[in-house]
Amino acid sequence: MPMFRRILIANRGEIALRVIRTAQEMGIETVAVYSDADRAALHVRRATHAVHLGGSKPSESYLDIGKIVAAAKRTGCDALHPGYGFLSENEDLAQACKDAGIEFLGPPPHAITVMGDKVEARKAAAKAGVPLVPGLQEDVDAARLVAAAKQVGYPVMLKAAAGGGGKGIRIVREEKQLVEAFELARAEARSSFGDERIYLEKFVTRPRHVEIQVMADKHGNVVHYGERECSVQRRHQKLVEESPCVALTPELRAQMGKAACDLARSVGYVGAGTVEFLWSEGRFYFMEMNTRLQVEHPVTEMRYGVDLVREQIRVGAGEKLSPVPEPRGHAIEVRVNAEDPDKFFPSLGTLTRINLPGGPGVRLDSAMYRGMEVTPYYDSMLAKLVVHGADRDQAIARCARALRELRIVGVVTSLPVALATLRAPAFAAGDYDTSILESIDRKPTAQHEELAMLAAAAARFLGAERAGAAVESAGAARASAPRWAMVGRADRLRRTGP
Amino acid sequence: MPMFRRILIANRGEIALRVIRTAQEMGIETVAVYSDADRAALHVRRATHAVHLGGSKPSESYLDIGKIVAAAKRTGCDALHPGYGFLSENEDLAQACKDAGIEFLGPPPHAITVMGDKVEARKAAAKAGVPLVPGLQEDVDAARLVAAAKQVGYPVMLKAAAGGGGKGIRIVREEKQLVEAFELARAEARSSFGDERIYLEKFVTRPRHVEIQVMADKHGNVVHYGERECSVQRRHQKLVEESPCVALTPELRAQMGKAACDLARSVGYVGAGTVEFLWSEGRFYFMEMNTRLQVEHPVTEMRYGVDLVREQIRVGAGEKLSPVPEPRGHAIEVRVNAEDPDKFFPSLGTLTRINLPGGPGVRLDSAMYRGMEVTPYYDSMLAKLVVHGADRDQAIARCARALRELRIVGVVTSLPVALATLRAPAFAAGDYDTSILESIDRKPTAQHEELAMLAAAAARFLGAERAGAAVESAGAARASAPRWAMVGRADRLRRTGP
Amino acid sequence: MKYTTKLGGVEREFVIERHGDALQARCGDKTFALDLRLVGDGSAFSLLVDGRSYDVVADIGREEVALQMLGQRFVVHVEDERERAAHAVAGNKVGGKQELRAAMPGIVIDVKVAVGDAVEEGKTLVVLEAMKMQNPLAAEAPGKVTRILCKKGEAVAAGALLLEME
Amino acid sequence: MKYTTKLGGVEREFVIERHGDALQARCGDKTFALDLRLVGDGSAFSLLVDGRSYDVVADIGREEVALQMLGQRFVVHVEDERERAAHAVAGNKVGGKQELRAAMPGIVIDVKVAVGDAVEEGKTLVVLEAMKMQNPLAAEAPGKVTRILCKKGEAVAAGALLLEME
Repeated sequence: MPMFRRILIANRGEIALRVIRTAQEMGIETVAVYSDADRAALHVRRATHAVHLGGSKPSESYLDIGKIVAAAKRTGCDALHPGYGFLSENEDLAQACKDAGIEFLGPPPHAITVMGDKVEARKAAAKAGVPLVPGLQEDVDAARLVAAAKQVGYPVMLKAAAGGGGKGIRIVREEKQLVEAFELARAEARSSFGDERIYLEKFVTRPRHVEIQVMADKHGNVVHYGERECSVQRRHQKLVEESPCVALTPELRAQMGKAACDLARSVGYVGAGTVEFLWSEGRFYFMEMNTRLQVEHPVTEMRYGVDLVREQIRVGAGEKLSPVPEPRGHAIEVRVNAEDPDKFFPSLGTLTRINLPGGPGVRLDSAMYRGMEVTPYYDSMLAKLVVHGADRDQAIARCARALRELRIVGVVTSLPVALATLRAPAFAAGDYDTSILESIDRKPTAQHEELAMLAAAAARFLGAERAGAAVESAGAARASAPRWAMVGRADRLRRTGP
Repeated sequence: MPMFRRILIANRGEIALRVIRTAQEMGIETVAVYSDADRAALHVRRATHAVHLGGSKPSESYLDIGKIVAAAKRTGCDALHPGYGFLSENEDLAQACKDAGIEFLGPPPHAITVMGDKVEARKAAAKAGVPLVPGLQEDVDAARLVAAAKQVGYPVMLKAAAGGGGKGIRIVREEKQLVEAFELARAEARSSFGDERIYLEKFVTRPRHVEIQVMADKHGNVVHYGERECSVQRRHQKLVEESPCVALTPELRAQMGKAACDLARSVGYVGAGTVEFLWSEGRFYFMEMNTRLQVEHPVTEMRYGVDLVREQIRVGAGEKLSPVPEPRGHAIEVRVNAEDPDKFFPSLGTLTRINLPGGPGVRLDSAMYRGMEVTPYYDSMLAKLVVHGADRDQAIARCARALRELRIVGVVTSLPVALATLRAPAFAAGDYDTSILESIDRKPTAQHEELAMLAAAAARFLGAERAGAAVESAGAARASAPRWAMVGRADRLRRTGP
Repeated sequence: MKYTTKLGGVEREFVIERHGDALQARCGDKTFALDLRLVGDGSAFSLLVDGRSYDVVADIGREEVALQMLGQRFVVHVEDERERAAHAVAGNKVGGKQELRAAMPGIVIDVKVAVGDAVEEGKTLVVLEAMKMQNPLAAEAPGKVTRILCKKGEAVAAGALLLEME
Repeated sequence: MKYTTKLGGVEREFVIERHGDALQARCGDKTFALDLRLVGDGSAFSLLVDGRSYDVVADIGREEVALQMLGQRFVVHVEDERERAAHAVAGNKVGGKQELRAAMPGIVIDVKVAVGDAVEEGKTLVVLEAMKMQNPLAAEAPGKVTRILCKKGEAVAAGALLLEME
């Protein structure tokens, strides 16, 4: 099968740009699709072709399978890359591509379907010999629960099958509370979700989120590129990712890698995928498989010197997997979101100034540009900063250095949270779990606060001097005063009156 | 010896920033020095301290040893990094630092002195067993010339000892022309330079400029990090550098590495240095040794995953060299200069827009920022773009991709020359020498020219529409019209009248 | 000029004066030599304090200066002496009205209070969905809900008044 | 509006018209569907030509538009129909005056011609040192040197008139 001539990218933002970059390096043309809000977006400007889809709401553009496949056909694309999010794990798009004779750069529809269903995915994992959190899922009654809890050991968790996002979970610490807790949980689940199914799982203490990057070709080869540690999360959204994970031994890494490859092989996987595990006290348990490229894939690219999008395209075109290079050093990624660093509240606005970091070991993946509007239609990630160092200490220091170089004006960003994480003793020691963000102290020192107050007074002084100068020199003022005097954003509940 | 507490950086621009970045990552404070023109420069803003030196002319600031050493003492620095250019190869600064008890992050004064003198450097190289271009340098007379020329083989070059920059060179192809040419050359040298000394060298055909990066500690260890190929030059200024050099065999690479280390060892070298060689027809010849960090050192850093500035600081503090990692893939650096791409004529102005490249395998070292003025006081390099790829083809494609992403408005840059070089068949084949830039065709295709004409008409149309809209909406116009309507730069001889 | 700055419950007064090219700041009995230089278009400046260098990005509002420096973001309340005098005259009223406004366009997912409710500081008043996330909007100070101007399921524009408290 | 563009000795006429949101360009018997959108502050725009995407940075002068696109830099001479008509009236004179000006501050290293010299196109007139480099300033067209306003060793300001030719 010859290499593709033209790829449609069914996505936007930095991931669309990411795919365009690799395609361009491979000499493959790209078709960007865009919504009303994205006409001037970087992915549109950097692609070789662009097709307008529709309104700014995702349902009118990036989620419309019919429009996307029609655009791919009309522009003569022979492949389609779904990116992440939007339709990337939608088996209907994969099927529609197949029907249209367009290569979907992801796994076959069947693999998406299996991994998209929690119950099916668990079954597949069990069948492939991948460890699951021990517990009782089926034919649950009080007697079976008591037996199961005794077997896995207390504490245990009772979870509502229809729950999610932390809702409908109850922790039980002793056998004598179990049956009563089960009855209560069942009643609660019935009233909250209209579904009284409850299952039991071992309570995993201090869990870490550790995932394995896999890649499979159409010739039955499956490889993995080690792990990524993604435990720094807020509201189940990853904020800082690193590789390697300090908690893994070489033996455990090999076991997890093998488990991930076995699972991929068992569902006839093709392309890039990620198997997510919970790690706790030296053991690992299957969580789920993401059947697409992850946001944090550059962490792996930096460590292995590999281009995962290139591999996706190559295996999609029927080529065999390239050999996996030896990993080197340590890599860290930080996601920079347009959000209030205290309340993780999205922040909208126009980017009026962007200072990008540079120098050794620094990579930035971003589709932001000066003048860009951050709108409410899409997710709030502005950039991914990825660094590489010879070891973990150097990577952390480098990441902090680069984060200090990165300045974004126009919206409030999560940068200070990331910096505080890198400075936190628990992070530096590598001794952390998915709750780390809750415990990080972000209060500035009194000395820094005094400096900030001095700087604020100085800024006002300078502004006043310039305003004075502006009266004298109208020309100079016109060029600079509006920006300088721009009124600050008001993202908070304001107090009016005195 | 403990690690340094504070380093003064006796330089400006991207190299000062480069050193600040690594120092920051190592937890070491930095003192920037600056001239009048550089008060708002990035190296001043990113350092922990800043000291004003004097006027914008280098002689009043960056070349004033007295002021610089005084600043280092006053701010309590225990080390000084000279960068490249300015005083980086000045033995008096090295000595002044020594006298003041400040560690000079470079070789001892003696090594600088020896390598700074062409005759002494040649002698040192010969003594260390490093191959020199064969010829006759001393006690030159007609009879000895004829004998020497016979020995090295024709063609040969006659060079005026006082010449330079390509002046005073004469190529002789046959023995019967030699004596007459010698008499002519001697007469010419006498009248041109007031110095009739002439020497003979073998004519090196299709030379490539290949250099070896070395590093030495204070414990007698010397290592090298392979080679950089720097043959893409204009006016003896490097424009594109790569590593590895396609022309080297593993044996030759090992020989050159050993020769470079032997030379460094023979002069008691400490820190980072580069030994430059001419390569021709499978053989290599010593050119000179640069006793400092080179502009193009990131090429080596990308391939080896090493931070050379960190190693400089570590060995300066008395630590032993780190092990040299295995090199990986291929790296290319492009220097982006503020200069007319046709005439290599410097271009001055204010940078009004900068779009930086990003994504996998891309590094940018630059001290430019939006609003920066490019002044005539310092050299014209704006940025170094460095890319890494799994192999040479990928590195070339990636470099071209990143160069297309990089946009600088406000001055004219050498970007198009670099892109044309990457596209040139001779470069792609790796079959080039130091004359490559002379032969590269940079004429755009007729199709691209038509597109440019269409785009220019469209830009004018858009400008006119906006001007119309501006009358209707004065507010919008104030924000954007001045920039849009900004009159183009006039760097050229203008024709007035009709 | 004298500036009164407030940050995190701390208040500091700075007197800044120009002496030719040099600037001096005083705060209590401490004196600082300042060197200030605008960078590019003016939303950023380089600040040297006794030779220490700070790279500052500033967003200057009427009452607040939002700063990015030292790897952090600070929102400092600043008044110069004239503004302070004006506020002193207008002040001395007790209490105050709180307004809850939508910082961005979004959809009201839930209204957690009713008119007349007494609420604590930090109590969630309204949940707004924007950018794929649900955002709880909380009370900044204790008070009593006096008006509710939005309802569940409603799409609201940026800046829309959602609720008032006293 | 009709635009006459010149680049590298080639001249092309484009007629650009707006039909609602859509733009159309005609050049001879070829027609292009255009979609133009300013980006950010307006020195850049996104251009779609029949669905092909071009990321263009433009520096628009009175007579010339300097473009960065396709990895190259183009300086295109553009006249709209009004300007062309105006020039046609003013034109028809023969020859013209050439002025050599310093594009940047520098030091005159050498003056290579004398008043009255007839020079070829490309002949170096003055050598100016700036940014550590010597820059030969050459004649853009053949002519005769009529005035020399600088001398060897002199420091000159940006824009200074160095020499005139006819």
